[in-house]
Amino acid sequence: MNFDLTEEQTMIQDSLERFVNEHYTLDQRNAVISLRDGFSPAHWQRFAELGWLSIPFAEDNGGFGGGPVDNMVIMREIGKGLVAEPFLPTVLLFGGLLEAGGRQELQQTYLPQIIAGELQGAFAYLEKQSRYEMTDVVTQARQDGDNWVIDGEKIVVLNGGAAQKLVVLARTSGDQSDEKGLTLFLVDADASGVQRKAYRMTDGRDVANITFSNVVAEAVVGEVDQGAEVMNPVVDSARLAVCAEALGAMESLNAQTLEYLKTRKQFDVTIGSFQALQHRAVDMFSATENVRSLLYRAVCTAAAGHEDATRSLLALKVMVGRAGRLVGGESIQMHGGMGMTDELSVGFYVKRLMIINLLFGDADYHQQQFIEVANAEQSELTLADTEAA
Amino acid sequence: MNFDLTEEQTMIQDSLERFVNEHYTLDQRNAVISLRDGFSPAHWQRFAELGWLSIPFAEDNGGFGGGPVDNMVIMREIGKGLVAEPFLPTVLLFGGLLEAGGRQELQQTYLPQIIAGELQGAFAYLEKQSRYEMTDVVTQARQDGDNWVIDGEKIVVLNGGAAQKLVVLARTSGDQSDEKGLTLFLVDADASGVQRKAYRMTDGRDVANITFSNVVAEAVVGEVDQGAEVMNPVVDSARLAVCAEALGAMESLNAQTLEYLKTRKQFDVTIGSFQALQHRAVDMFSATENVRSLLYRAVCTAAAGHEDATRSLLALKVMVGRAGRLVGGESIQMHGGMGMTDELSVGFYVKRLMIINLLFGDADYHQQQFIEVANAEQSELTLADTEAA
Amino acid sequence: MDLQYTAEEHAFREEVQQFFAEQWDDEMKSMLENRRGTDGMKPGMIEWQKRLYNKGWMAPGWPVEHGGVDWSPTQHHIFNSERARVGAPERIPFGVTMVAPVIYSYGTEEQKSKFLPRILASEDWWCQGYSEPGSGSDLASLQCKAELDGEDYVINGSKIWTTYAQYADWIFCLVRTDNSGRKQEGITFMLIDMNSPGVTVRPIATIDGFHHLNEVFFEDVRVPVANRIGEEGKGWTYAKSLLVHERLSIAEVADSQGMLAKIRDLARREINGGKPLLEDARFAQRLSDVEIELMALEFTELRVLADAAKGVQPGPESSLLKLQGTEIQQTLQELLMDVSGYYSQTLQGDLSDEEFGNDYADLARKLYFRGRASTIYGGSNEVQKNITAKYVLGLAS
Amino acid sequence: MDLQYTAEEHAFREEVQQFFAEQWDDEMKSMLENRRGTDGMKPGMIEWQKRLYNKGWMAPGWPVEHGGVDWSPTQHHIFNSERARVGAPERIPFGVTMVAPVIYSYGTEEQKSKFLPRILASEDWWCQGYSEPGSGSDLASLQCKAELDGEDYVINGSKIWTTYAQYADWIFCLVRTDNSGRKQEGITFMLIDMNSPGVTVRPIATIDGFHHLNEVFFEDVRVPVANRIGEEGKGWTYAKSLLVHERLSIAEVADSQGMLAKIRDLARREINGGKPLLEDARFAQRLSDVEIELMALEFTELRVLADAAKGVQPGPESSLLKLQGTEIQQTLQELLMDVSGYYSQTLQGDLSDEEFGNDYADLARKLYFRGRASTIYGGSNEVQKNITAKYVLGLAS
Repeated sequence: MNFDLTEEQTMIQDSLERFVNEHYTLDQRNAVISLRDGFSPAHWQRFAELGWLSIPFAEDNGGFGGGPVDNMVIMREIGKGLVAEPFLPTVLLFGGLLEAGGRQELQQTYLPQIIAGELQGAFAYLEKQSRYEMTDVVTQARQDGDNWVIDGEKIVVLNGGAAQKLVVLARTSGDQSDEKGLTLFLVDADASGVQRKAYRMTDGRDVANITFSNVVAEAVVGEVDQGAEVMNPVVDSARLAVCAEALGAMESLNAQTLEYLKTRKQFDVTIGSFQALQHRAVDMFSATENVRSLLYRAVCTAAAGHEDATRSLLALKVMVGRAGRLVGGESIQMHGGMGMTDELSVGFYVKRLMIINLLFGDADYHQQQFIEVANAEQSELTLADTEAA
Repeated sequence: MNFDLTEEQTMIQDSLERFVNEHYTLDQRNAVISLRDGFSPAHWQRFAELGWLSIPFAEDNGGFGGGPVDNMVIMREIGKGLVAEPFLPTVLLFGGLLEAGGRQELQQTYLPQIIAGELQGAFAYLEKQSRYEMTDVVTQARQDGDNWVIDGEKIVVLNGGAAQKLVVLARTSGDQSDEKGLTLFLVDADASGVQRKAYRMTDGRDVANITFSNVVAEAVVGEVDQGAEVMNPVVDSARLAVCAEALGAMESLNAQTLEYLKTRKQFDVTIGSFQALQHRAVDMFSATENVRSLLYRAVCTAAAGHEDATRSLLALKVMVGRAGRLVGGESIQMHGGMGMTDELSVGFYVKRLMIINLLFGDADYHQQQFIEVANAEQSELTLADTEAA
Repeated sequence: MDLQYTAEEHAFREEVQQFFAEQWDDEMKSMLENRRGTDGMKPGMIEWQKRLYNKGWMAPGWPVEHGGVDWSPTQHHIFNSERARVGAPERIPFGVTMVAPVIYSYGTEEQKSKFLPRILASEDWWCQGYSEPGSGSDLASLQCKAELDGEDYVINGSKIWTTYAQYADWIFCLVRTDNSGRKQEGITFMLIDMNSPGVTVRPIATIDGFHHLNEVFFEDVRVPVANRIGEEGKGWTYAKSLLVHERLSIAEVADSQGMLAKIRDLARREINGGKPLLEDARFAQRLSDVEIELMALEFTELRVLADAAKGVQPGPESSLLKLQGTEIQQTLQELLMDVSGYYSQTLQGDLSDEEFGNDYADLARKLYFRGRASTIYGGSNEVQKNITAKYVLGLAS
Repeated sequence: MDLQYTAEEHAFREEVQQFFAEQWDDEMKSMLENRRGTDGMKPGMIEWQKRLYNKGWMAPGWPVEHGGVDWSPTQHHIFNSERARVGAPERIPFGVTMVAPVIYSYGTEEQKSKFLPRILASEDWWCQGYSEPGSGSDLASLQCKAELDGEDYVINGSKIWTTYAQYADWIFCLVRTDNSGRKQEGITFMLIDMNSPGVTVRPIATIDGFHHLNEVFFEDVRVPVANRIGEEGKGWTYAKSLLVHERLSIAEVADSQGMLAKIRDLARREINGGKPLLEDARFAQRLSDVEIELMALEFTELRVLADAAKGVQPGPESSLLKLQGTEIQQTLQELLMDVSGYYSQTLQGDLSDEEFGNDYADLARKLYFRGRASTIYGGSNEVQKNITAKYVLGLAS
């Protein structure tokens, strides 16, 4: 049992950290965010050159063959630096789905382009009515000769403005909320009948609402009606990834807040000498360590295919939501008026944590699922066991 | 609009306060508790002489004609002093049911005895399986000629050891949890077939488990199958009363804890000078004031027959449970090791608050009911209303 | 104990209701229900305050001789509850509630006749210059300097967190005229024309996306001695006495009640997994938690009000109004965000509600982020707890 | 990153499991599963510790030459997890875990050979004399006095919160031998025979109804100089170094996991309104809240363990083990009380489970009330937070 990174993982971590230090001051980030798609194509190219875009993909597909730990390493640094480039939507979601879908021709065509930094992708799954139920899908796909034709609307598509290709979740059979009867389609983002309205999330990242009117899909990803089977593990892995990102963001907020507590003076002493603020700083620290521990738990159990992996991931996502809110709230509060401004990065980290809480379902949603999993288990102990001497 | 007591109410309050000051030091209380029935018959006689036992009853029944405010005044002082005498079970529950039942012969026979301090009573409603559902009743009553014959078992009957007469809740029709089909019976506590096992609650008060085997009831209280209609308002009024008692207990814990914070020294300063403890003392104070405000709300709406009375009472009972736990827990914690001992009264107050939380259903139970009532209402505002300038 | 209004109070409530029914009309609503920010807000607020003025209700708390109405505390409460119930805004406080009491209490006759009528008629927009970049909760450490030079003071320094300075005609400031004694001494209360040469306003971008905060710089700004309130060096005393004039409704119970009702309605409408969010167990629990606290706070406010109506000092519970009120507001804002789901973290920008897919989240988000400030400004909740511990609970500092 | 045990660790776990399967037998269970208090506990604990002794596992943390086993941190963890899983008690710590390391680190050869074998074989029962009525969290302010008189020290004073003093043969004490310097100086570490003339034990009645706490009085108690540990005046140093020997499992994760599982089982059995309590939305939420925290704490403990196994200093997260561990325990105790309903506040007395109507509430209540102490003793959680803020987060005190 150990929680150490391999030498390779440490190298990845160090190189990302260096990148962040050089390219992600608040001013630099504001400049990146103000670009057309909310990120820097030059940075993206650099990611490709440094090999980061290849890490999650199998060696057979030209990747590095990384696993949950490698993704964690990358996403934590992305979280620490508030990096805006679309690693999550393009690599983990879009690329992850193409890889998981198992169709060799798609893998061979597109994964190298992703790895080379030449292709931006997105996963279009949310709909106006779906809220956190990913299987609540009314976008329809119907067969028309050899083609699949898609009609419907997707919202809050991450990286939806920049994406050249989309994976679209559509219903091919079943009722509105059935898990069965969903199919994933590869769609060209500029195909006839695709309309995009791009806008921003609060942390500056690019999203789009996309309508599909008689859009002919380029290919089926995976099998017809079996979309959930491809999607679920990819989304679980994305859940892990955003939780690692959240840890990085929380670490940064802790560091910034501690620094402020140690330097900001009021009533002639540093505010960090007030016991009430000290105890709350301990609470922030404690919340952050809880996230780290559950992240290690979820990553290790996922990597080992352990039976506790699902429960661990659900617990993690709940904790990320709750602890993120606590850490974010306290960071703003302890920074006082300055925490309310866009002149510090505190607010942007807080917003990123709030977005991560929402992604793939918020804390309450995941806790409901956790309860179902946890209470389904039978335990074996008797109360006498709890009697200490 | 005012929250003042009348001159009479202030007199009642003062006389109870004097009684507590004279007769309820911790040592005196321990002596009272160690008596056979967990209270002092001499004190009870004094209560009668001072007229306190008459207060809730209608003037027609020889009472003072008091209402919710008067009950609040009495019970709050009882809570402050941790008074052990059975005002709740004998006067408010047993007496309250006889009065609410509306049978003149019972009222005329027994209420004067209660008021004179000559009769101890109890209300037997809980069963092993019922938990907080008061209507979950399997104790059966069947008609046998002119008689009603009762079979079953009741648990945690407050004042069950000392009671000479019981009001027993039994099922006369319907299914196990139906609200309809319940009937209240007056039963002599020494009637043939009644068996009592007396024990104590954690605060030293007397309770009993009582089995009924072919017990012939003395009378029906109210109407057959309509027991819930008699019981519900009486229990609501008892809920209010124990919440007032809780406020008194919380006030006492606040006062004791503040006194300790101001006198106990560690590291050469009073512990009350530590900011973290100060803030927690504010939280205790805040919780106590919340209870007071909701108590005033519930009492005033009950007295006025206001449509908000039910929602207010439910909110109050929830808050009493939550705030009582907070105040109790903090009181022990801030008293340090001393808070763990029976050498201070802190622990007894905490236990009384925990009992009050359970009486007639705990905080979680009441919150569930609150949610149903509150969410049934339709509101009229639009969001634009919430936009301040 | 008794909740009833008197007959007079009932009649007053009817008058208030009638006023809102007539004056809080569609024109007003369309002027003030701008959901995309505060930029269009100024003309609407002035129009609304003029309607209050025309009714004679712009400044009910002022002495009658200056235009006040001599309402009882209960009347203030009734007015405010009805205002919140229909969703009308509160008056912008800086002029009518904050500087005016200082002017009529400590100002010269010239100052009173120059400033009070214009405040009453909403002809001047005021802002407040207390905080400075270095001062935070320790307000008295302020450094913005005023030096006497002939008939003028010359002001140099800056003020921060200045709400709506971008709209303001005047700013009332605490400035330092003496550095030699205790920091509370040597502070002077000054009224400064925002159009004076040397005054510049820098907007502060805030996490809520509204433009409401600013930093105000003073560079050799000349202010006539006639604009000084009272004596030099007594400014701290005047400013503190102003706190007494703070409105009774500091807990904003009525506004929170409106917010809560709205959240419930929206949670009934939002569907997750085929079920209204309102029936989600955890959501329902969280909503009821705060509802119960708000029900308590409502009566805490009424208790304070009842004391005020009797003319006696409010009890210790009054110290909790701001603490609990702001915490409840933040909880409600959080719940509204949670109801909004994904939409709470997306910037609607130019998209119509239809394109965006939601008609309330944009505002919900702004309210949430702006609400973070409520536990920071005006004495952070930490400072409030210190004060309560010391002055209410008697714990040594 | 990897969760797997090595082959050796797997083998060790099997050996531990086999030990518990054989030795934690019905006889042991019936001796120690006494639900009505601690009074019958001593013989059972001694028997259980003798079984550990016979296996050679009574003091695995000691140096091998004194009877220790040189387990790795992971082995300690495995042992403790399996112990908690079957519900066997921890060793009584005062002898084996608390005083013994001081004796083998700072004691004379005579002291080692006199005391250590008897501790190992559970022939002496020890208790701890640190706290005093006036000292509380400020331990170093202790006043119990030892004055040298020929070959003996004469002890006068008292110790409080002395767990199981009523069973003890020996007590180890911090006593004051000098009042002149800093309060941490002038403290001496003393071993005192409880049978010495002048020692009296007063039971302290506690809110949980167990008899575990006592006050111990010393009136002219003569203690041979030979029973002093190390040098006079160095007792504080020895006592502090003892903290290093504190067990790794301070968070008691495994015990809390057992408790949680039991709560879930009972909540499945308890019916309210026709529905198991486990399906009650709020209860399920509260249970899952603490379950998630416990899952986190389990891995925090493993992280500390992994560092210890590598022989490196544990990271800052180790400071959270006690804080979070005790809070989780208290939450679980609270939930168990809530499951017990009315029964949690009734004293079963002489009633059988059948007459009483419940078979676990009596113990639940005792655990709950005793558990209140866990955030007070051994450095209150407030003090823990101060320490964490200062030494881990680097905030000025």
